[in-house]
Amino acid sequence: MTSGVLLGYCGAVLVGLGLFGLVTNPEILRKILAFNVLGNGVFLLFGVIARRGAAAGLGADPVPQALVITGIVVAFSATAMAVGLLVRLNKVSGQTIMTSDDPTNSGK
Amino acid sequence: MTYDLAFDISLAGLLLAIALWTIAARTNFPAIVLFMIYGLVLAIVWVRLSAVDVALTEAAIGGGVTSMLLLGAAARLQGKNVASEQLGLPGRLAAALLCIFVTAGLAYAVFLRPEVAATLAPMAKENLAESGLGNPVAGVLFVYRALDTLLEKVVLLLALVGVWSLAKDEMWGGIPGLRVYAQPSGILVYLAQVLPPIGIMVGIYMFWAGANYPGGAFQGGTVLAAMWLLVMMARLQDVPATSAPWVRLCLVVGPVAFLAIGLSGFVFAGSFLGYPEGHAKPLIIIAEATLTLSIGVTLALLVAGPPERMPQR
Amino acid sequence: MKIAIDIFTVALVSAGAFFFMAGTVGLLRFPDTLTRLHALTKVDNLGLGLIVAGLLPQADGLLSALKLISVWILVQLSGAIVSQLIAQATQRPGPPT
Amino acid sequence: MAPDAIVLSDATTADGYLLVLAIIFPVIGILLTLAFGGRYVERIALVLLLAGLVVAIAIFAAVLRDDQSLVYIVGNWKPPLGIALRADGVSAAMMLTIAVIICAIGLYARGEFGQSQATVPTRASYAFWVLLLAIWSGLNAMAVGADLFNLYVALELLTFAAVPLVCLKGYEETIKAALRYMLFALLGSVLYLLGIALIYGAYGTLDIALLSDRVRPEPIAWIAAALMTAGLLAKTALFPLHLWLPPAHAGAPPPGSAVLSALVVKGSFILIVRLWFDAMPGLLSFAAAQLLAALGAGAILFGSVLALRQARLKLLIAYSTIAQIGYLFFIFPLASGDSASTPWSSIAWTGGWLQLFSHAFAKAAMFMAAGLIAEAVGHDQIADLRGIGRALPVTIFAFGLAGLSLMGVPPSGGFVAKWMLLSATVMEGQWWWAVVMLVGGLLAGGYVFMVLGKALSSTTPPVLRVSIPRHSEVLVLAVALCAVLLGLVPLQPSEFLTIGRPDIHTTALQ
Amino acid sequence: MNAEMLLVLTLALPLVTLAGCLSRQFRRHVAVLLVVAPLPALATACLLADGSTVVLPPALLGLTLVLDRPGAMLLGAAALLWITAGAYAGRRFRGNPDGARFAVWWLMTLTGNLGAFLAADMVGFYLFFTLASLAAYGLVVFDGSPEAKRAAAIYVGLAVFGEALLLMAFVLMATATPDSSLLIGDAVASFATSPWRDYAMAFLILAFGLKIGLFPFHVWMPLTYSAAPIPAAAVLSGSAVKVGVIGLIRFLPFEVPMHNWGEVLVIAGLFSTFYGVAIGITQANPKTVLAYSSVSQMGLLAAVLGMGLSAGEKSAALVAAFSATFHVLVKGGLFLAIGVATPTKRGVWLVFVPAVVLALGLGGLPLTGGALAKLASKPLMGQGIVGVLATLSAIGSTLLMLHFLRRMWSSTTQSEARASLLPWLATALVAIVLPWILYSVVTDEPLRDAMLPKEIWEALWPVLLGSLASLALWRWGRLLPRLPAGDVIAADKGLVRLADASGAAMEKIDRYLREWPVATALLVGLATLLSVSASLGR
Repeated sequence: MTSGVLLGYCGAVLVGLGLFGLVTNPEILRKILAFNVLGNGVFLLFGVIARRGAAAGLGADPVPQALVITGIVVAFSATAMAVGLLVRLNKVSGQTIMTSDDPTNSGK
Repeated sequence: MTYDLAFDISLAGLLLAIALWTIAARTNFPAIVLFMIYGLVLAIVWVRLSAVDVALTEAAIGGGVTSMLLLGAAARLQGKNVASEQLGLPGRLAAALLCIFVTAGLAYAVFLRPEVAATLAPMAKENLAESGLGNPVAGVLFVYRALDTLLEKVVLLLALVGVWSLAKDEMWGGIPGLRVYAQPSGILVYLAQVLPPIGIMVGIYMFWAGANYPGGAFQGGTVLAAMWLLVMMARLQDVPATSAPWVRLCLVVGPVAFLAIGLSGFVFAGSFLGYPEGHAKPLIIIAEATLTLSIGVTLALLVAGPPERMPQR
Repeated sequence: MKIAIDIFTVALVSAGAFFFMAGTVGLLRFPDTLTRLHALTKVDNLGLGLIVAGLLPQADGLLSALKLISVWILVQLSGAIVSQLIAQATQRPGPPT
Repeated sequence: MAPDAIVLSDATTADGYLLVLAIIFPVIGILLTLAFGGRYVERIALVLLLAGLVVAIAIFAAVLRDDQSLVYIVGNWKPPLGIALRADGVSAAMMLTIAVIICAIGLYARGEFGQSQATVPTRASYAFWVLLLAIWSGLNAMAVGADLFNLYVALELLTFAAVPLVCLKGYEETIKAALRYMLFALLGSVLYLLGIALIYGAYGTLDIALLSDRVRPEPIAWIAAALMTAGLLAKTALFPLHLWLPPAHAGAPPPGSAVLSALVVKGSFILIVRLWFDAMPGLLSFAAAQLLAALGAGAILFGSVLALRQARLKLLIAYSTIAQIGYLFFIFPLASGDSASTPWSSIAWTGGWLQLFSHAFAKAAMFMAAGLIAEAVGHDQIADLRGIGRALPVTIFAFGLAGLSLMGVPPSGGFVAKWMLLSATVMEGQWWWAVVMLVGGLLAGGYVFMVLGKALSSTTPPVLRVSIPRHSEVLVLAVALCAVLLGLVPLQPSEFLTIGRPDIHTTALQ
Repeated sequence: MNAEMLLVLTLALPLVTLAGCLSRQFRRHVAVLLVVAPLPALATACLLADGSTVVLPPALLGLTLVLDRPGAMLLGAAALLWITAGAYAGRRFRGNPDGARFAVWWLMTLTGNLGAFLAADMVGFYLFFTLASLAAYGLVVFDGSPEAKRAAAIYVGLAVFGEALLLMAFVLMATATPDSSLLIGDAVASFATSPWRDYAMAFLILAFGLKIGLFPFHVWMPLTYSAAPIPAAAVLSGSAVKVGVIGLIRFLPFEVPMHNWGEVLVIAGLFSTFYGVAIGITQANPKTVLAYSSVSQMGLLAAVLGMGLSAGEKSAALVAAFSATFHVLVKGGLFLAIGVATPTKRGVWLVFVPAVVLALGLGGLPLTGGALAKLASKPLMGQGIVGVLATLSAIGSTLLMLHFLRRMWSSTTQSEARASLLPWLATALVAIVLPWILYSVVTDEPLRDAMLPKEIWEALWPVLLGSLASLALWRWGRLLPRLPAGDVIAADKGLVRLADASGAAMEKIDRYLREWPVATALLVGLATLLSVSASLGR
């Protein structure tokens, strides 16, 4: 198998790992971390596709690369916002984990 | 070839090992440190995929700023997690099975490759001349799919507004709660004095080179952001109030310039975000330059977090 | 002549690699933060230094040679400072997180 | 596979630039308010709301006049390399609905988030206006986007604007809700992105029109479509993926709840429809359509029953949103079309979209009314709303009208939509969905009367903390009346909603 | 003043009055206008019973209004009742702060009620039908007592259920109608060819049966009528119920004989006829007794229509409309009588004597509208078992009505003092006279046949038997069990508990589904499920 496919599988595994962390770890910060891992896995798949599309003297198809760059920035913004929310929540309630909530007393 | 493969295999192995560790680590702090290393290894992987632009972005944002953000958060969080919320073993096993299943599915999807690899590389290449750019990725970002880039700048700003909106009412427009050292050790100050000149140079070079070689506004802006944060943490410069006019100006100058160029396209190029013949490159350079500044400031402020104190006076 | 340079390179790089390994082992095996730092600094200074020195003759042209050196200097700088900061952090009570 | 450049025949149409303006106007507003440090934020927002409304009307008129969809090729770079914007009949109608509702909400919100001129606004009021503009930009981009990745960016724009809106009040519960919403939405968008990767890898384009030519029924397409759909369902909060919706929609400030419930959840729904009907025609198998509709049925039953059991008005409305979203998904089995007819010529196509529009108006009106009530009496405990009908007759009247539309009682858009969907079930011979719809209507009647019965009971009305300005009451009534006016559309497949749709039969590709 | 304008005005005037209620001053005095609102309807019914049509502009849903014979009869009678009851209500609520609230619901119900008699297209009919049913909620719940609330809740629940059934029926009919016409006529015409005729029929009969209170859907009637204020009870029992009757008249395809469905209707109808009597005689509250008599009478009507349907006999429509018309006035009148009955000399002469005539009229007392109705429906009922049962039902009705009179007499003490006698007397008078006028319209048999001794005797002996039976009831009545009003619905406590339990269960499930790990796992599982199902092909 080529290294491209290999790294593709690698990306698939990253997705699985990230998903697992996102689902199981109650710590919100770790969920955010896991989300980043998950995202990297997806980006890696893009990278593999880009590599697959190497042509016209380019080492890789530039379009997926551009998409990934955009994606990375979006993912960072998401992380920043989630972290902001987490820190605020922690300040308000001293929580660091995602509790199962009961909407009947949400808001006012 | 086989050497390459061997290298890739070990690289992938390392990456997965660190990732697994990050996910499985007991406490937050090691997990984040590992994540930082993970980001750097990932950058190497991107180089292996001959996507150097992405590698730079990943190293700068994924490895760098994100980890800074998370470290800052981890340091601020008080209170420990309740064990009762911990998912039981059967639940974790079920989740694990599910994730393995997903991984298998994706692996299968990767395995199914079309007989003809789908690519836009030739088109991107042949049309690149019009824009006068040398770096096809920059071409995609600022010429072919400029709308995405523009909107994603808005997303970035929106995230900042979102983070700011988490401030207390009375702190609105105040100074972000970036963790600055009360009495910074001389050594940090020293670093903050020595590194920025180099860093700023590197950042500017990155966006400048970005037109023709790997690099660009994101990467450059990120480096600038890192430098600025370093300076602020070392208290060589105070964290500015979010309502400071110059801050606001720096935030919007890039997107405004980009948008203005795009709108001018209506008139001069007959299309929104189109560039008139021959003037493409200078216009793009202007856009990128301003964007580099804006991105730098935005990222730094995102890391700095919501306003938490009011400026004295 | 070429042979000699290559031998020189191989020798220094492998020496550097040895220091890296030693440092890593130290990082894993040593009991507390300060001693681990001690191990790391060896990696930074000696290991990387040796490798850079070994690669210098292989560099094509002055520019890339300068790049190699600047890499080494930057790592020196940041390595030294960061280990300083970590050391100070150990003085403060309680670990981070 | 045909060479790329010549596949796409359509070029920028005469009024195509309007599509760009629809997306850009709100963006300009955001940048301006940031630049001015928030001064004049309300005025800037209101001016741009007006401008946006004009643009939306112009687009609607243009599509109606030319009887074809507007197209804009951004930067003259044709797909697959570049990005195209397209507005067919559905998009135009959608954008008009969005514009009207957003403007109404803008006027309504002046009470809560208004600002005395030229002063720096408070946190909440500044954030609200910016987020409202951002949501509008995102929704318009969703409506006209023709490129899957461009749509992804629009989707994120929407999410990033919606989440802070949820926790604008800053209470612990709302922050919790926002965090859940954020993380779940992120998971959704990652899945969507995954689908994009697979599609690009397989077909080398992300443009919907090109994709419809190239896509073939094969595993990679199925996996990609499934991943994207699942991701979008998470953002649409279709049962059983609704964990974030009730606390989020109930916790947001009233104007926020209105825009979230009426519009934001619809954004991702449009995308699901585009995916299955436009990008991958013929891929929607019977089983998949039944599955989607089954989830919709679950949403209707669970949402309605839980709405009946809520003690707080805003939560009741939020759960009713979950239920009403369910009806939308009947479009998939009922409008699936066959070799003889296109899906959009079917009555279910019209019915489904009408349900979307009328629910948007009705739900906006309901949340606005609930906001006025809560403002007037200081709480929204249904049990303590006895006699509020005397204190706020117009508001309760508006609430009642909206409720009738949800129940599907004539004359209202809800009734027409329900009638069409029901007759579609008869024609398609899928009576089981009819049963669900009727039961849903029954339960809707239950929770609407639960509120009205309390509000209209004869006991002396509660004392109002603050008096509600008449004009905002009238505004709510106006929005509710829009839902009623939709009841005037004839009970036949609408021509307008088929404008710009490909004339191919969905099975042609099989 | 041309026909179209008059037709439109019939509905416009109540609506305008309703709109007027937005102003506070108007609201204060609206109660007295309740008499005026139905006047155009009366005029319409008298002036143009010739099937004149008007099609409203699309802005008004493009509704089609038409006035045919049955519609005209019912419209006229209904209008009269609404006027008299309106006068009663106006007097009662003059100066009462609650008057406005009552008037709003009253006018909405009125509009829906009148509109249903005029609507010629399915959407319009559904609109008015729904308006009448839902607005009545406000009248039932009006006095806010716990009983009223319970009654209103049960009523509105069943009403909404009925609408759901009706909607389905209409959709089925509309789908089978060529060129997507929504006219009732076209829909009924294409019944024969409809592939869904049986489903449509089932839904129709269920929906309208629920409206006219066929067993077991009769439960709402006793609760509602005894809970509502007197004038409201009068119009609801007298007029609003007839929306169901007109529905059956309009939608049953009498051209196409449908034996099975006709028989279903006959059996259900006759059963409720006797069931109503059986339960009614155990009731103490005169309003409840009247309610059960409504159940019984409507059952008889259903039987008539059923016979017509199974025989494909078109005249059934007109006959049913005729006896329905009579019932409108009698039932409405008797409810008003309860309001004005006083144990004084004046009360005896001005209330009880006419009340006896009306009441026994329901039993078919000779020379009353009831007798004429029975006479007119005789050919339909035939000589068979159905005819016999119909005759026997007359005995039952007599018995029940005598029971009612007795209960009214003994409960006069709680009657509302000083209420005006005029509305009641007017209603009674019309109820006695009107049938004689309409009879010739309905059947072409000469009116004097009704005076033949044979006919008189045929009508008289059931009444006599019924009177004897009532004597027995008087004597041994206390041996009968005291059933609660609404008999079977008394089990609703159990239903409520069941519903509550299931609701709680769903709440639990919902809470579980909204756990983070569960939801995320579901999301991923859904993705896989979708990809599998997508691969299954069309």
